[in-house]
Amino acid sequence: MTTRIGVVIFPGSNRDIDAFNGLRVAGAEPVELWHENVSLDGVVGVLIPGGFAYGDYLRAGVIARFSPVMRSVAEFAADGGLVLGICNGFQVLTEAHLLPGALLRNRGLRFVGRQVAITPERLDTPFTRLIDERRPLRMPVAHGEGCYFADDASLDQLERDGQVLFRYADGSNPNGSLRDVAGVINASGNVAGLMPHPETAVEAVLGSDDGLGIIRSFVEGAAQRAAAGEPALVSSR
Amino acid sequence: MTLAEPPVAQDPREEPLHRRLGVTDDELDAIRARLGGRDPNELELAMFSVMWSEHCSYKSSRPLLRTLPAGGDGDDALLAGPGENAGVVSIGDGLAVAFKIESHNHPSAVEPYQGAATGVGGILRDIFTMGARPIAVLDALRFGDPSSARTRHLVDGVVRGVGGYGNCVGVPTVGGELVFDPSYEGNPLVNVMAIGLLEERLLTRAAAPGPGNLVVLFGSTTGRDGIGGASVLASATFDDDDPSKRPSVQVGDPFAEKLLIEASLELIENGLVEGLQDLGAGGITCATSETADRGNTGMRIDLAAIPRREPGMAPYEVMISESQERMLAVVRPERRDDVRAVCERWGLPFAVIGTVAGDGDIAIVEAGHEIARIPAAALTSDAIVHERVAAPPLRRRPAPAPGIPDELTGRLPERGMDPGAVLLALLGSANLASRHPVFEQYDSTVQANTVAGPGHGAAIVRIKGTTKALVASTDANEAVGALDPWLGAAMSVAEATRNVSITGARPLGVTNCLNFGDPTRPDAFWQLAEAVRGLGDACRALGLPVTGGNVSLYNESPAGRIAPTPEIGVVGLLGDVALRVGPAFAEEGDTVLLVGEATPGLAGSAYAALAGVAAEDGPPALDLAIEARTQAFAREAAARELLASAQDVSGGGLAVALGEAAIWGANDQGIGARLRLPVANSPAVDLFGESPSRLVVSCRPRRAPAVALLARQHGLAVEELGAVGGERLVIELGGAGATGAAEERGSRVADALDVPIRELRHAWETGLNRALGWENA
Amino acid sequence: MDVRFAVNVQPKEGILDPQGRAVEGSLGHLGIEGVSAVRVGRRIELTVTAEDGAAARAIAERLASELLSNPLIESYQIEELEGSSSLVGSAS
Amino acid sequence: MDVRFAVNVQPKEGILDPQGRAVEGSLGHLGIEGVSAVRVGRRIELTVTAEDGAAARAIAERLASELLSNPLIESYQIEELEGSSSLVGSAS
Ligand SMILES: Nc1ncnc2c1ncn2[C@@H]1O[C@H](COP(=O)(O)OP(=O)(O)O)[C@@H](O)[C@H]1O
Ligand SMILES: [Mg+2]
Repeated sequence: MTTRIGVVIFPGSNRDIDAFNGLRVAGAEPVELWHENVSLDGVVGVLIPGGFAYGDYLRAGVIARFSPVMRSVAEFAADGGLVLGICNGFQVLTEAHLLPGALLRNRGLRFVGRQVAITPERLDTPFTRLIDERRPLRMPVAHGEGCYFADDASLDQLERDGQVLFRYADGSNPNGSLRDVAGVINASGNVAGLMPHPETAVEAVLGSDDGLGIIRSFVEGAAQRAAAGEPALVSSR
Repeated sequence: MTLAEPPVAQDPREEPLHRRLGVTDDELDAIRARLGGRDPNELELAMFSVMWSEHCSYKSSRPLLRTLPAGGDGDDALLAGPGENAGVVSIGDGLAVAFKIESHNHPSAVEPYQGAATGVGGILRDIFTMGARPIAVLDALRFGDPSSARTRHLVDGVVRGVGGYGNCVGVPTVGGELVFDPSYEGNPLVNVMAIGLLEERLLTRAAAPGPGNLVVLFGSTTGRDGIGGASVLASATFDDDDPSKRPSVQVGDPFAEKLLIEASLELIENGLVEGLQDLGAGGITCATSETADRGNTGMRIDLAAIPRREPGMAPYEVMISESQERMLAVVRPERRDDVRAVCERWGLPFAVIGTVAGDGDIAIVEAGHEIARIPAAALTSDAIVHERVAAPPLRRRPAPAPGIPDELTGRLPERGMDPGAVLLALLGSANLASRHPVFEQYDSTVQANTVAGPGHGAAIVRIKGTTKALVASTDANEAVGALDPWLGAAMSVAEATRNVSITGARPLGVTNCLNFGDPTRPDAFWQLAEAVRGLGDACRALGLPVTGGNVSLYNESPAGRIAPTPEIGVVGLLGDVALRVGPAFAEEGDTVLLVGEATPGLAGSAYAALAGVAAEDGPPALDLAIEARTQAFAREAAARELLASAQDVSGGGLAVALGEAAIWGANDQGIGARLRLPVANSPAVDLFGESPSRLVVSCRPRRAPAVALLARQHGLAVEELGAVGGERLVIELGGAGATGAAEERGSRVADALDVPIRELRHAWETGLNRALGWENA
Repeated sequence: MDVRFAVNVQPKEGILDPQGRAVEGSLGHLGIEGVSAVRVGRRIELTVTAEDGAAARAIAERLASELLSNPLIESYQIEELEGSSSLVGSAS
Repeated sequence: MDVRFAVNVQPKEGILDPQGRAVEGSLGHLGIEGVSAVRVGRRIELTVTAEDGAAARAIAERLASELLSNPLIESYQIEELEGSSSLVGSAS
């Protein structure tokens, strides 16, 4: 049986196309979760894709947080379900307080679309378990508000607790993110978000398939959880 | 919509209304003739004035455009050609590609961010109106001096606008152009090309068939935006002359556009619409009359049913408003609720604004009274056509720049200048340096199809579920066009198609955007006529249809007229994306070959812009038959998997082509080459000249004989230059042309071009930021 | 003397305000009713050091019109803050 | 009753404000001196229809705190406009 992963569709989502493709390449069956529906349709994992949910005019991700589907996603996460937010999805998760911190406008005040390299900080989470080794992974970024921010004390805490999941590799921080944070994971280890696009970097013909390890980890983690009938969690360090 | 007409009156109050609207006395007579002899009322006159503006009617260019090859010569793959919102070409597997290029020059000059943003929005609507999902955008931009404050303001705003819109709607910007030339100082060019993919069976026409069908408007509400854009309405004040009440700047809402894309495609996929038309220039007037005319029907429009954003709008304002992000659909009465449901799902306002009629007229009704009635054809297919006068300019060549000693410049490198220094200067120049500071502000990867984005030659976008890919390029050679508009246009077609062919793809068709000056001036009209002739000649020689395009005239400012700029967009099909050939050197030891021959003529080249050009020099010649064979060779060599790389010689000449192949080489690590170039003309011409129909290819050494043989079989000259490898680009100059120069050379000058790749890369990567003062950005 | 100003920049009447529309569109999800005519603009606060109040305001004016607003689509308004801050609505 | 409010949202003290810095950076080009401490925020104007002024303000408060600002990085302040508009600094 294939693993059914929900992809949340807000009006204005646009990397849903990439998410569908990435999930399929990783062997999963993507399922559309329309923003106005409360039902998660029995999926075993949720991916919140990139884009400009509701136009993102006010502040990236803020309006999406109040949509019906996000209430269900929050419950799903509280039950230990795996939730991955990419780019705009990451912004939505921070606005919804499912992940710590905030994403500010890029330091350079311009949209940045280019290849970056990110390094996984941990390989023992459901989002990174199938990554071969801790080498820089190449994948695109494409965002205007990706500067990760939290105050110093919070950042210290996140680092201590192993909640920094990805950092931009040396010299490739595209947006001024504090401490080069590219992605974080919540304390209970079942919700993660990152600004770069692993779901796009899943085929060599597109320039890189380094993102596949992340998507496959997520899919497999969700499948295991479904098989076990319970959340596949890692304890925070 | 462009400010398409020349200003008319000193004191608008003293002019009759039609002139204030940009309608000439002759045109008013022609309008009367189409109304059975009666005078148009104010509303009708306003409708005519937008529809008969140059932008909507093509009244000056239509006779010229008829001469272009429009497919049909056995080209059954063309599903929709000029006259439709976009050209559509079949690509097999039941799929088709829709593509078109369009200008938004004048709005971008006024408000660069919104002008460019709405330019992207407009061309995307042309694509999804046909039933195609937009999959790629290319932006071709032209500005004046990059060091001027005004240019910097425009570049910044335009680039942000293209990105702000394209990034949000989720269509990758995969390529384009950025050119600086003094002629654009007062009049920048913003041309945007969009490409869409559709299932052939979903091809949708912008026609209004079936009297009794409903006319539905969905998307944004109608406000006062853009009023005054179409003709000279800005100076026509009707009753109210408070300009603050008539904002003419259109503001784009990419979020609304994204919803419009999804809703429109859903309507089409579910078979809910009989016809679909986007609202662009000319607003509701244009959309209703064009669809009715194409459907051989008419329409009865209920003015009060049109949802508005502001109170107190006059009928003419509603009818010609260019509010963005709106669509017109023709719907069977029984499907009305289904259509409404789709619009509601996407949160889009929906209104039935009228019905299709059988009488051929556009009738506007307000509170039960008919307030306007015009034959649909009079506004569109039967709009006025002007036969303009063309006259070549008296002086066709510019004088040499002051202070440039004529006889020296053509041979500059050997007059004490190191060719390596010239190459560094060219690679670091505003027009040839890397465009990454611009295209990194774009999302070039969304949709997970981008195989080759902006940066290294033509863009390649794969088609999911197939082995195929689309390859696209935009090009225009304004510098040669300024000297010879026929040649400039033909060279533009040659370069754009060549960029596509060298990847291995077969060009499918040509779209174009003709950016020219005031057509009522005979020398400007001559430029347009010559360029259209060049465009047609080149397309015929290459066996390609012109699938559509756009004309932007009156590109003049107090600073002068722009250089003739026929912007060419080409889409090609690559049968197997795995066989694509890139422009970069691949690995150490590969053999480098030059296919094609340099011909004399430096005028119009980047080298000439840098070093000046001898007064008697002209641009290089173009032999279209050789060009066709060169491209056929490139495609065959790619299909037979002979090549490791293929790069064409264009801006900056052979040296720049080699420099780029080296900088981009070995997966962007950079890899050098050690070459020997037999100089046939002079070092300047052979190294930096831009004569067309030349390729730099590389291959594994054992394949070199096959490559050379194939080139000869295509009747092309071919020369083995040397091998890839090392960390420097070394080009030794040999042959007859070099010998003569050597005598004058003296001892100070290097025998060869010899530069570390690291230095080439540095010049190339930092050049644009330096030119624009963006270093610290 | 130092004077602190706020420059409030709003989209002009009649100019489409996609941001305002997006906010209005989202109110339903929040369960908020009765909110209309939302316009989203910018607010720039800055301190001007000048000879006197009039000179300071002249500088703020120039900044507002030349740099902080786009006269084609936006209008602005200058507020003097600091001493006058107690006059504006309650701060949270 | 209808009450028009402005919600002013500013980056909190200590939060990076690259836009503010960009404004400061471009002052030189304009030949403007003596401007400092530039902070760039948002200003949202909106009309609330409610029973009375207090109810209207409560709605504005909720909007401001839940939607229009992010407490982690921004602070807000609500102004009542219209009738109360004479309270804000002089308009240009
Ligand atoms: N405005 C732009 N937007 C996006 N890409 C651009 C832009 N300008 C140039 N490019 C990209 O930069 C590269 C170099 O452009 P150009 O020199 O015109 O290419 P070529 O010589 O292959 O025709 C191409 O890949 C082109 O698509
Ligand atoms: Mg080019």
